Amino acid sequence: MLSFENVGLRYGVSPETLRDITFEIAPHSFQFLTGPSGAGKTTLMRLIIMALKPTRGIINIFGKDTERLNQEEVTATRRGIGIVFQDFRLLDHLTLYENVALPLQVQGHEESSYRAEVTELLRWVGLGERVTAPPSVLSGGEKQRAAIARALISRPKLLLADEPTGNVDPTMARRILRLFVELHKSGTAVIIATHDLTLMDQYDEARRLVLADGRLHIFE
Amino acid sequence: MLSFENVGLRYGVSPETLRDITFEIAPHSFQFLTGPSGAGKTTLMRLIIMALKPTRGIINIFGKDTERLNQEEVTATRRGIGIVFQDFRLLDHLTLYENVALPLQVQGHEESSYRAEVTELLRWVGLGERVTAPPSVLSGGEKQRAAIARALISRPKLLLADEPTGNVDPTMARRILRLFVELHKSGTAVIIATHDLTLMDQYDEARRLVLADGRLHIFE
Amino acid sequence: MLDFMRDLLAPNRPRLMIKPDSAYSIKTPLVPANSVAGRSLVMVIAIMTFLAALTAGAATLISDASIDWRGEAASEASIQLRPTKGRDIEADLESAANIAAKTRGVASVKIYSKADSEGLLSPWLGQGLDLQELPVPRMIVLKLDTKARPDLSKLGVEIVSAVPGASLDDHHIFISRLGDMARAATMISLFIFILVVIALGIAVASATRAAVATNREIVEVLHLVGATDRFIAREFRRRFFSLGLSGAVLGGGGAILFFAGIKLLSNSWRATAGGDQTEALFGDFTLSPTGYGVVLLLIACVAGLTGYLSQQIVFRHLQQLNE
Amino acid sequence: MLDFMRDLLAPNRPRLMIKPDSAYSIKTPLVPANSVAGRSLVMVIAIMTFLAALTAGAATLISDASIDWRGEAASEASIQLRPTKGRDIEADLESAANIAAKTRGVASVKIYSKADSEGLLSPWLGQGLDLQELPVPRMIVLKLDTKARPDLSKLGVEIVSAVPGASLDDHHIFISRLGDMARAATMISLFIFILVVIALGIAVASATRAAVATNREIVEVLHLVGATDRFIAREFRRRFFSLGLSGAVLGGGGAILFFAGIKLLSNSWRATAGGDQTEALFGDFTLSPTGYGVVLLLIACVAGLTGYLSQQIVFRHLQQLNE
Ligand SMILES: Nc1ncnc2c1ncn2[C@@H]1O[C@H](COP(=O)(O)OP(=O)(O)OP(=O)(O)O)[C@@H](O)[C@H]1O
Ligand SMILES: Nc1ncnc2c1ncn2[C@@H]1O[C@H](COP(=O)(O)OP(=O)(O)OP(=O)(O)O)[C@@H](O)[C@H]1O
Ligand SMILES: [Mg+2]
Ligand SMILES: [Mg+2]
Repeated sequence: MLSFENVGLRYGVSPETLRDITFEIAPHSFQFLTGPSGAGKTTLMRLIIMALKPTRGIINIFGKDTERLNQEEVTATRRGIGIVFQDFRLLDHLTLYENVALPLQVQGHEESSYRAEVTELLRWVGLGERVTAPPSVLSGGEKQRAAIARALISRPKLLLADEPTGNVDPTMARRILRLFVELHKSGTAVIIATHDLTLMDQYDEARRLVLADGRLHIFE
Repeated sequence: MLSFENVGLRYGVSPETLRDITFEIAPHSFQFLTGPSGAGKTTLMRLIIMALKPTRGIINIFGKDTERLNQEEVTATRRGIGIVFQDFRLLDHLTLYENVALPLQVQGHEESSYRAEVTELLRWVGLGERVTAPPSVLSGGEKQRAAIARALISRPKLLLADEPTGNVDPTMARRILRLFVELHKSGTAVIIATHDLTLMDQYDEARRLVLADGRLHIFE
Repeated sequence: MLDFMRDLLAPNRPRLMIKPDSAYSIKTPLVPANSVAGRSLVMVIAIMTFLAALTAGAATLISDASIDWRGEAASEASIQLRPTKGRDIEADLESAANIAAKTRGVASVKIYSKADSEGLLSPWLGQGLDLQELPVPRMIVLKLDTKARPDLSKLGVEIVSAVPGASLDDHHIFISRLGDMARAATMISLFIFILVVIALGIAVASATRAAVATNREIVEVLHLVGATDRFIAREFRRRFFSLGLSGAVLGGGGAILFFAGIKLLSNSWRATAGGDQTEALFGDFTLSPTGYGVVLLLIACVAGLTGYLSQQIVFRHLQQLNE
Repeated sequence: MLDFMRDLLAPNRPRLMIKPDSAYSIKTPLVPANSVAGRSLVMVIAIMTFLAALTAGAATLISDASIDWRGEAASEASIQLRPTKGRDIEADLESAANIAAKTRGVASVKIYSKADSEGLLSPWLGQGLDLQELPVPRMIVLKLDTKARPDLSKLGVEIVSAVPGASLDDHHIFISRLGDMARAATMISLFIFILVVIALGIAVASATRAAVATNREIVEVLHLVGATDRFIAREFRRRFFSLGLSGAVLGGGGAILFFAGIKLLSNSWRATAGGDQTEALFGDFTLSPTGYGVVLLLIACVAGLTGYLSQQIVFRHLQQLNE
């Protein structure tokens, strides 16, 4: 459902951040993306959601070449992807509830059709008491969990999570991993960028994609 | 050098986030502050740098009651504290170099007196090549390391680091911990808020302060 | 509800504990309603609209006043009769007045008596002068129907042929001078109005740009969570249209209140000499329906402009994000 | 250099690899120089200063013009002599003119000939009238020294006692009417200027507030890394003063250019009737030194205001942070 072919990316005039990246993500698969800080994990995810265009190479997503998508198709494709940003990117003027409901709201769904789901998901990530709080008053971990909830709410075909447990305690991290695994089992392809070795050890069945020096190494 | 006496903190009308917190930080000491997400670690640090006033109780810092400090004394006290924010708080319109130099610049030091130090510190945290980059183009881990460099540059008497390794790889985390330990050995009191058990295990001599349910438990 | 989650949640948290659905709902607009930049935009728009409405009002006042002046002058003509030896001037006056009265488009005819005519001359000849012996010219004043002006040149010929020594003055020199003056005044006020409208446009554009810039993060997030460009632009247009409308109504309404206030004040001024002068210049400061129309049009345009600009700015930003 | 770091760094990274110190340095101002909000603030300030300078200029133009009108009227007086049976009017004129010429403060004396006087009357009596037989009053026009005006009432008495039938007209009714009118015009333009200045103040204040709001994060960070309130407020004042100055210079300069342009244009207009009228009303559109002074003062005030406001807003924000 997602494939990179000889993808290279260069920011401005600096040397290539990503070089000859070639890999495939199968539907219903689960993988960790790891590598040292600054290796290009976030960059890779930005390529997948088309927030960034590759300098060279071909990215195919849901069977389509991203280069050839028009604007509507880009939006449609994005609606199939859930993403947890490393820096959360919650909207401070909305409540937590509204933030999490955002992907469904912008798709034009009726609020009554997702209200229960949103509150339940927030409860599951431990934010049941903070539903009406604005993100600005949340702790780091709480923001992170809200960001996770927002990525899950639209039941994406592909989930990208960028360092989703960097700000939560190990118990909560396990709980979140369990959520991702269940999501994966229910049919979603999952890519989790993380530095957390303990986390990765908790789910051995996952593929590991390791970025280093701009190249990708895959451990099945 | 720092003591809390029966400190309580309540945000708005919610139940107390911190309750009857009493502890002391000795000069030249090293402690990890831990606890589940949302326990109040960041809140505790904000109390220490006086970004927040306690609802009750007494906070003594560098021998002075924070309640009684006037504005100049607050500033003077802050200059003795270095802080790594959980969300970095780098200024996007400044270069990395300027960001790290900021605490010295606002103290009115001559630039020539710290230029070498700033660049060397940036090199030490692995950002030697990015000195003139603005923070907005950095990866998560790079931002975190820049925030650490900014906290260290003024050789504070007390260092507060809020989740300083949440976005870096284990190797870099070890390197950063080594930096903190060396700083501690050279005379600084260090408080590191973290969820990272692996990190804490790497330095057994540290005290552990554990926040849970608003109360503080101390393990020497 | 994600199906697997039901199981995960089930054991320790019974379904009943969940708050009723209606407890939470989406109320906040996606583009923040009450930011500092938004309020500042409203203030800037209000002020610029106020000033533009003021100049527009002043322009219509001046042009209305000049129409008054010209209208007054144009609705009159006069026949002058110089006394000639051997003719009965009173009879000549009568016959000239008769000819004029019969002409279509002449509304009324008034013969000035000898005393009236002397009164008109006295400022120029000095008060104490004994005019009895002077052959003072006599006047007939014609009020004209402004909607169906008579053919004055034809009337002039008729009168001269019937009454030698008579002449018809249709004030055309005076009217054309007044016309030039009024045109100049109207042009100047129109010019200033255009200047202010240009300034308004620039100010609104740059304040809108600044207010949109503070929401750039929101654009990006909406974009990445799957909102279409059209959806985002529409949210912005709607929000900024309402900001523009508040500002424009505030400013335009302020201007209308201002004119109302000035009218009240001018009523109390009227007693003073200065007040008289200004009233002579500007009429009684009553904004005409045209004036109100212009102010209302201005309000609509400013609100529309703000909405349109914000949409364009957001679209351009989205295009940059897309490439 | 933190001492322990030297050791840590030492083995694999020799000291020589470090770039020369001067390669990096602090260049960026702590308050961002070129933000969208900043540029928008400059535009708003420029526009408001332009409009304020325009009204100030117009106010000085009008008051200058009215001083001209009044000055012209006040620098003249006239002696009127009505022909009386049995007196030689030419001799009377001579003696009245002599008395006037000898008076201190009368700069020049001109006797209007009979033809001149008839010319003055003809528009009122009709062109073809034969005035030979009429006892047309005669005039002497006195140019007065405006700096040392003569005592006209004394002069009047002298002339009347020497020449019966003469009267001195010092135009004081006309002057006082003109004075009322000029005062009214000046008051109106001053009033509008004040209105625009108030609008300017509000616009600058709210745009400054918005621009400061976008930098709130910076205030907080500076505060927490140990900057004093004074330091932060000074940085903001300095930055916003320069923003205000750019805006004010842009706007004020624009207004000065505008007046220069209008003057050029008015020179080419002068041929047309409309141009004549406007020139009669407003002089030749030359901004007086006072006008330029007001514009310059305005520029300084606006820049100062922007700096002051930003400092106050930041101070208030800091106070909130402190408590
Ligand atoms: N917009 C940008 N312009 C220039 N360079 C950039 C930009 N964004 C990222 N980079 C650089 O590209 C490299 C890879 O960044 P990226 O964010 O992908 O790293 P990462 O693997 O996510 O690291 P981390 O684990 O620290 O988050 C970094 O060196 C970063 O400085
Ligand atoms: N400004 C605020 N207003 C109201 N509540 C707040 C505010 N800031 C924090 N809180 C709440 O106080 C609690 C403690 O927050 P704090 O940020 O101190 O947690 P933390 O221990 O740092 O958590 P984490 O590990 O997730 O960063 C959280 O539940 C948070 O939602
Ligand atoms: Mg990253
Ligand atoms: Mg925290």
